[in-house]
Amino acid sequence: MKGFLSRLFSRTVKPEFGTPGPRVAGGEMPAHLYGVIAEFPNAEDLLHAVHETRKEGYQVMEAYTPYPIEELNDAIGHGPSRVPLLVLIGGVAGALFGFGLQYWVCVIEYPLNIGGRPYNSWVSFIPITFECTILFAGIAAVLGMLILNGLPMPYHPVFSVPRFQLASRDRFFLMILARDPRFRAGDTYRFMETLGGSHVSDVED
Amino acid sequence: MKTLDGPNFWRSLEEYAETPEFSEMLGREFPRHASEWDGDEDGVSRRRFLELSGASLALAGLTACVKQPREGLVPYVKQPEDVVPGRPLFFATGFTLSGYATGILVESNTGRPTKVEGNPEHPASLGATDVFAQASILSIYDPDRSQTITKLGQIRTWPAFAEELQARVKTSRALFGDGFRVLTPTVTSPTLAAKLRELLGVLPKARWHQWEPAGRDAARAGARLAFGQPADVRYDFANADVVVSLDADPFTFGPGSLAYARAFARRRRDAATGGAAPPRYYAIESTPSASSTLADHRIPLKPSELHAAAAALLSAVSGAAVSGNAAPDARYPWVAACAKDLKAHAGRALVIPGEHAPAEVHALAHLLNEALSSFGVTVFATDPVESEPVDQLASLSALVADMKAGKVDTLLVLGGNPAFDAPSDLGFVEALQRVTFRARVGLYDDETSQYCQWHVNETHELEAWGDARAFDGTVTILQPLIEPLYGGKSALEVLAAAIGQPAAKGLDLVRAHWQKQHPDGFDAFFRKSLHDGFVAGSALPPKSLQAKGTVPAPPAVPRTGIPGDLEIVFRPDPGLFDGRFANNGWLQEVPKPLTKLTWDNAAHLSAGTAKGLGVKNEDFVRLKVGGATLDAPVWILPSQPDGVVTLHLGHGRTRAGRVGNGTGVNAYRLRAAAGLWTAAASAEKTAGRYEFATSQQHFNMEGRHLVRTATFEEYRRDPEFAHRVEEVPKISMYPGFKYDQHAWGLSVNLSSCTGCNACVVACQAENNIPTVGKDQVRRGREMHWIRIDRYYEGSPENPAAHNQPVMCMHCEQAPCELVCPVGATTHSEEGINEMTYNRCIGTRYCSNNCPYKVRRFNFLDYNKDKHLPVLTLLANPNVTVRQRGVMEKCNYCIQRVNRARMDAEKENRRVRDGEVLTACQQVCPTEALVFGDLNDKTSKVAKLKAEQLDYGMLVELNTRPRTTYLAKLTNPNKDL
Amino acid sequence: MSAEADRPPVIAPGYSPATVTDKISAVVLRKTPKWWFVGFAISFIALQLLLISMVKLLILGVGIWGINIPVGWGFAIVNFVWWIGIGHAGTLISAILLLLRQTWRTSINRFAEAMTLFAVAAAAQFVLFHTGRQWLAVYWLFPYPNTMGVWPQFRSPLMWDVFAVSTYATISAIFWFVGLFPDLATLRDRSKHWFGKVAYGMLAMGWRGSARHWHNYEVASLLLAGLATPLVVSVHSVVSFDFAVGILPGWHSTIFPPYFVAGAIYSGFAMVMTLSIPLRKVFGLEDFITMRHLQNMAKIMLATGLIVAYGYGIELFMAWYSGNGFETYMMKNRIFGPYGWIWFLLILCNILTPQLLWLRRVRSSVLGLFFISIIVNVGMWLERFVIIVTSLHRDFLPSSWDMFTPTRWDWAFFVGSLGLFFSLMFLFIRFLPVISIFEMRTIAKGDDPASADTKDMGAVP
Amino acid sequence: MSQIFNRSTNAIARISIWGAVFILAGVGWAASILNRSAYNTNQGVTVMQPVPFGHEHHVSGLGLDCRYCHASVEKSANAGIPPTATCMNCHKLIWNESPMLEPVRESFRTGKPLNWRKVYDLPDFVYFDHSIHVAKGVGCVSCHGRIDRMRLTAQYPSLQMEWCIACHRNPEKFLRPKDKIFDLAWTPQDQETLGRELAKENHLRSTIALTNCSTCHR
Repeated sequence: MKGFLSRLFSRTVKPEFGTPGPRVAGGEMPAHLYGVIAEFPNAEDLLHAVHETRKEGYQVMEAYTPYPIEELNDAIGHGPSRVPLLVLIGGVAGALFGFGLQYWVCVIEYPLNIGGRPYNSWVSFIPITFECTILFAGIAAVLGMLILNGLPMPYHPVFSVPRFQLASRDRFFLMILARDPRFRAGDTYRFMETLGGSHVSDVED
Repeated sequence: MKTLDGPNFWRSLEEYAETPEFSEMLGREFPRHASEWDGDEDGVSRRRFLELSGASLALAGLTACVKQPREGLVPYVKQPEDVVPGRPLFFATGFTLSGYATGILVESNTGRPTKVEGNPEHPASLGATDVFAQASILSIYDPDRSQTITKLGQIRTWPAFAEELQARVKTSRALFGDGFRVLTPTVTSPTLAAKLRELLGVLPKARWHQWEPAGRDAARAGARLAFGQPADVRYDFANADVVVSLDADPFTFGPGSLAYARAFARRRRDAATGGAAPPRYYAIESTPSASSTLADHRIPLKPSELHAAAAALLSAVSGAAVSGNAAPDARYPWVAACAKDLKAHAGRALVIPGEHAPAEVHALAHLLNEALSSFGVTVFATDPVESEPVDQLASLSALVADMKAGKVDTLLVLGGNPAFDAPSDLGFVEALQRVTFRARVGLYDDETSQYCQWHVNETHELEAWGDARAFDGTVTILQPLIEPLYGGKSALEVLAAAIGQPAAKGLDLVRAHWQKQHPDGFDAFFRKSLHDGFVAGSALPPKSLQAKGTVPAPPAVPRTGIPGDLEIVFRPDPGLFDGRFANNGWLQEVPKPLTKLTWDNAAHLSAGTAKGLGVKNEDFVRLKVGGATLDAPVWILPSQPDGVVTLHLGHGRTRAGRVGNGTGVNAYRLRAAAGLWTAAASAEKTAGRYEFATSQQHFNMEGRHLVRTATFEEYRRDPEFAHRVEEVPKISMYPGFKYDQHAWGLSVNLSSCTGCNACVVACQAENNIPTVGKDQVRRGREMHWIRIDRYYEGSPENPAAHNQPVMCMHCEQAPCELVCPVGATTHSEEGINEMTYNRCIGTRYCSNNCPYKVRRFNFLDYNKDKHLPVLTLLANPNVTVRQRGVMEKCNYCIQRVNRARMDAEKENRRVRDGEVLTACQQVCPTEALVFGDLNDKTSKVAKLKAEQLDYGMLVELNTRPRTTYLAKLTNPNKDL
Repeated sequence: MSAEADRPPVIAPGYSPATVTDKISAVVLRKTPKWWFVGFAISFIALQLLLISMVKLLILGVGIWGINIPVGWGFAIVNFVWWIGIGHAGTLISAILLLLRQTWRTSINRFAEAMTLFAVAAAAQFVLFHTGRQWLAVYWLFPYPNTMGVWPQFRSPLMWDVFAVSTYATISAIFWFVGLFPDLATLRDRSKHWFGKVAYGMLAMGWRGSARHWHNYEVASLLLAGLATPLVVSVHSVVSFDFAVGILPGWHSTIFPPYFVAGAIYSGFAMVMTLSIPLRKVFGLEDFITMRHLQNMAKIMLATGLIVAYGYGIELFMAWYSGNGFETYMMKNRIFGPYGWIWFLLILCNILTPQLLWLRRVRSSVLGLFFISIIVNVGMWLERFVIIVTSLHRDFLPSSWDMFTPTRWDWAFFVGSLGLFFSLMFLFIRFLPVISIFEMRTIAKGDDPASADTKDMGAVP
Repeated sequence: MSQIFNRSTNAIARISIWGAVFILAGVGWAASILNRSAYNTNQGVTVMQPVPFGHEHHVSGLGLDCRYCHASVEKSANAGIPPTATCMNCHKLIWNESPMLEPVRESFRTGKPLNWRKVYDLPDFVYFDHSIHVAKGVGCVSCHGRIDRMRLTAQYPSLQMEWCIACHRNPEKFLRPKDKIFDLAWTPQDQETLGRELAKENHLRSTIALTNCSTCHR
């Protein structure tokens, strides 16, 4: 709960959950620096750049693309998504709720003789049980996706990058975060320039 | 249901063969269009709608949260001992129709009469009543009843009238009452008669005239012809093995009909359970009657042939030469067989002349009964029941003549409505206007009152003291159930005023009269008579009279001379009678027997006649009788004799009230003195179409085994015949429920049901069922919880008719309950299919899924009229008045069941058999409906359901109905 | 591949992610065209008619309709089933075709889903308003602990309906909104006006299109698709239970669930066709919604249409084969009874006309497809009328048979529901991208036209 | 591209989303409270009457039996409100000057009934029957509380359906011996066993039967 609240009111923007927590960064790094970003013309270049960066030993980075690229997630070293787990939990909860409600009402709380059918007409309870399962699972899927993606987050440092709006058009970006233990302000900037990307720039926090 | 090759049932000629007419008729139903937007039938005009539209949405949201204002609680100041708040009281009194009384018990809830029941002790009721008695409760509260005394439309006080009346009496005294006349309907009331005679004593030359539009002149004249003296006859069907009706309607019309129906039905019941031989009933009639649905043989005849047929029958029975030839009349092949049957049962036979048959036919009937030595066994002659048996037509004609001649200066009209129902050619209304002082005592400010300077608003029967005789002469003392709602005076009190006792109260007058008869121990006598509902031993003793004299000559049948002319037959309306009940919504809406028409009367024709005239249902025919013409819409009626058109009297009122004005056509316009019940008429098709509202749209049984019939012979041969038609699933997916307390059920005997509708109206009264009006009936939204389905079987010219009362079947595996999303209809542990109005949200799914379609829905706010304070008084306090948007249906009178169970439990016992009577059962003259506990093996209903005749409708659907039917048995003559 | 060759592409050559993005977002961001106001005005007037009718209904009761005993359900339920059916195409396209990796869906799924939402809205109001006491139905139909201590009756198909429809509405809404995320972000980044930025920005919730975003996003949408697929099947099955669970001849039939679902998809695609044809015209999106899409949809219609035909056939066969007198009569009455002409009309619209789609010439004629789609819509409405009204108006006891005649208020509600649907539709096409931009980017990826068509374009099932 | 939103909006966004959830839950909770509140049910609300009749004084004080005034409680659905005459039996003699009782005397003089206001006002579609409850061993106190301690009469229970069926589901919790029905002060030693015995001996109907709709609604 405490973690939740702190997240809720945190002034500084943390990346999505699941990324490694902040480490002790190099002293000479300016506190307000969030990361260094570079722009790429297409997915292939971006992927290549990511591999390079990983080879270089960087861990905490983010790639921005106009459309999903399957390989990217593994390349960048993010684990598998935890959405499916949440969906499973939601579904099971829904099923239990759906049938439980009907059984409790029709057998325990207020048994009534309805057209001579038994109190526990489980056959008739199936459709509602099913619908509840779907409903809960679906909601779990969306909320899970939002939470795991750390949304809503209308403000994010990367939005200050002038060319970033092209990320939702046809440009590809890679950003190494300042929190990365290997991060050294000057070096990283220079390293980025070697990746073949254009418009390398610091991202202020 | 494997095969559907049942008997070929059908219900109207259109479908007998799916003719173009039929498809055309359905086509007609199609463009039927609603007009809610304009027009007021749903009570909201364009303007009102706009007013309301703003509020409405908010309203809809808030209905649930609005806090009800706190109700008041008003105790008595001094409470009468016998009153226990919350428990009804029953008072014995009488209901009179054209003079004759039926004993009734009226339920009174804290001073409000709310329901009429039959008086089981009373010979004319035996616990049953007819539709009219049931509906009379509504008339008390009718807001259209006249509520003040008026003179030329100006409101006057009672003293003012009394003074003027006495002044008239004083002045005419000088002339020994010359020119002073009183006009009444048929009078059987001893007190009223005495008062009239008292008046005539004061005014020797004054005269008392009587006029009853549906009167019994023919019967009186017939009796004179046969016995040479005035006499009445009454019948005992219990002893009758063979019954021949000469155009009679013994079980649904006339003073004794309830008792007759009961006796006849009992005979059939006994026969079915292996008792005595079943009675046989030949219905020879000029127009189909409700009784004839019980007939074993229906023989349609033109009214003009009735006499000849009767004569032929007589000659065949007695061998007496009739009108020249003793040879059996070739025109009536059935006579021989019928006569043989009669002779075979001489001494156990009975011939009944119809109330509307000509006098000569009555005489013939008496002679037949004489020849069959039925007198003293099945027929009893007595002195006339009426106080003053006169030829009322003559009486009225004389009055009119005198009025025309200016010999009448004072006319007191006590009840009746002659301006509307007098023979059209007498010119009653014109004559009336020549009378200087005209006073009318009546329930309504109606057609007659409009021509009288004085109108005195009459008290309703249930508001006033009085007395009357039943068909057998038994006297009933009528006591009021409630202070006159609109003030008013009874005819008795008006007469008293005329002879100088303006302050006399009805009670005192009645007491005074009976005190004279029973001077000693009067109080005890009077209290007992009131309590019992009749004066013990006041029935008229049978007299041994000899029906002698030669066969009377046939009555002259006037002919129009036009080729292809018709004979017209007038009948009192099954709902409105002679028109007096026109403003009674219940009687307007109750579907008429046989035709199922509501809110209308029609010119009934046989298919052949209709074809001849080139008319279809709902076309107009122009009927001409003498000089008078009338355009009437056509309704084709099977087993109507060819060449006969039947019109029901009583419709077409102009001053009946908001309900009764302008329904149907006024048949009295064609009814001349010469042809009160039948006349020669000509008919031709005229332009225009009419729209009838029938409670049933489609009439073909499609060969489904809904009504199951057999003859007694077949039944004896194959007692299981009723179960040979479908497969009843014995298995169920579900364990089902055990009903180990009570298990309520209902048995309906199709052999007894005459389709008289008493149950329909009784249910309406008991369960606060609203009327919906003609337009809504047309849309198929009538609300009756019981309907009486009617099917025909056999040839379209003269089929057998079957009645089948259908109400909720209380299925143990009810399809309706399963589909209700909010559980508003559930099953009680006593097996009653409960309808919880306050839980219903009105999806109508239950009705869709009900195979019997017995559920009724409040499509609109049909209880608007209940908002009239006076009509709230009518409501049964033990039954919820349903809101708009709520489903409702028969619930086996759950309020009665609960009351009985609670009473029983308070005494720590089970409910006894017969302790719970459903409203329909209680009113049924033929005991066709029996309700009770199926778990109590000794109960009547349990025994009935054990019979082989017992079958359930649509049981192949595995609904397991609690309401089942006893197959219909008939006893036709093999020789026919 | 030869067959592939002569099929029109799912996207016209020469589009890159950039151009796709600009072209589609331009539709939203450019100023409102004249015809939009006209169209919206008309739909909005129809919507007012619905509101007036509702007021009238609340004042007087359902008696203003033509319903009676025995025909307790009339237009209201006919319309309800019709709308719910139409809704199905949306979910089907976005969910099932997604699972089947049918890339051609990408250019139609967005407004198909929107259509689903609005159709469900139009249907849902009938569920409430057809009841006699709407002010109670609105909360008694939901299970919640109340002071009466009573609960809904869960054995009733209507109760199943309540759950199915509300679940369906929720899931479709979620699915639709999720699909919109990246595009909202796109619009946020494209819009010049501050209000646009803020509005779309808020809705986009700060979507950045990071690798993790996309990953969770893909997984979530795939799962949603997986959930929505059985849901969409269940919903119309449940709707069909309203009838199949009843004992009426003409209702009580096991064929109903599959044949209702097929019918739903049938009408749904017809409606998508009806909408997309004018849409691509006025917005000049012929390059994205190509003949390929129209033809694929036509083929699906043909397929589902045949399933429906099979359903009718089975009904006829069972009526004869069961030897059940009630069934037999019901069928006889359905065809030759007073409503027979409607049945023949239904066969004409639903079975005969669509057979034209066998012809390639018809399939490649936009106008032809447009009219056929409309005819099918009408046909499917008639089908529901036949099932509901003709079964009800003559059931077991001939004595209670009666006719149903619609009143002007029946029609008002029908037209009004159309108004509701199209009003929402117009708002949608004005303010949200009618085509999923980011998914279009995936198939327009690579600048060379050839690559546009290299990905598997999927054969129609 | 520049920032559209301020840093703080992140917090605001999250708070508003989670807040919405809590607010909805809160509204639902408030509604259920309001629904059961005295405002809605009139539970415990004293009703002003034309005459400030005090049960406390008449029952505890003078020891009148309930049935002296509510005469039909054992015979009928209605317990019966006493006619003015009943009041006057005593008040002819005592307090016959008291201005407080003037309405009673006036009613007696003029024959115009006293117009009391209903305290226990059930909906019209509920058919409660006093006599059967009394016959089955349900005491006055179960529904009317310690009315003998009420100066002015107030509605003791909520009278909501959940309250009714709570008893109809297990009546044995409330049953008492015949002679203790009208004894408001009496409390049983062992209601458990007593209730079960009484249920048997008074032939109480099964819980199913007692919770059938038609038991109270018609």
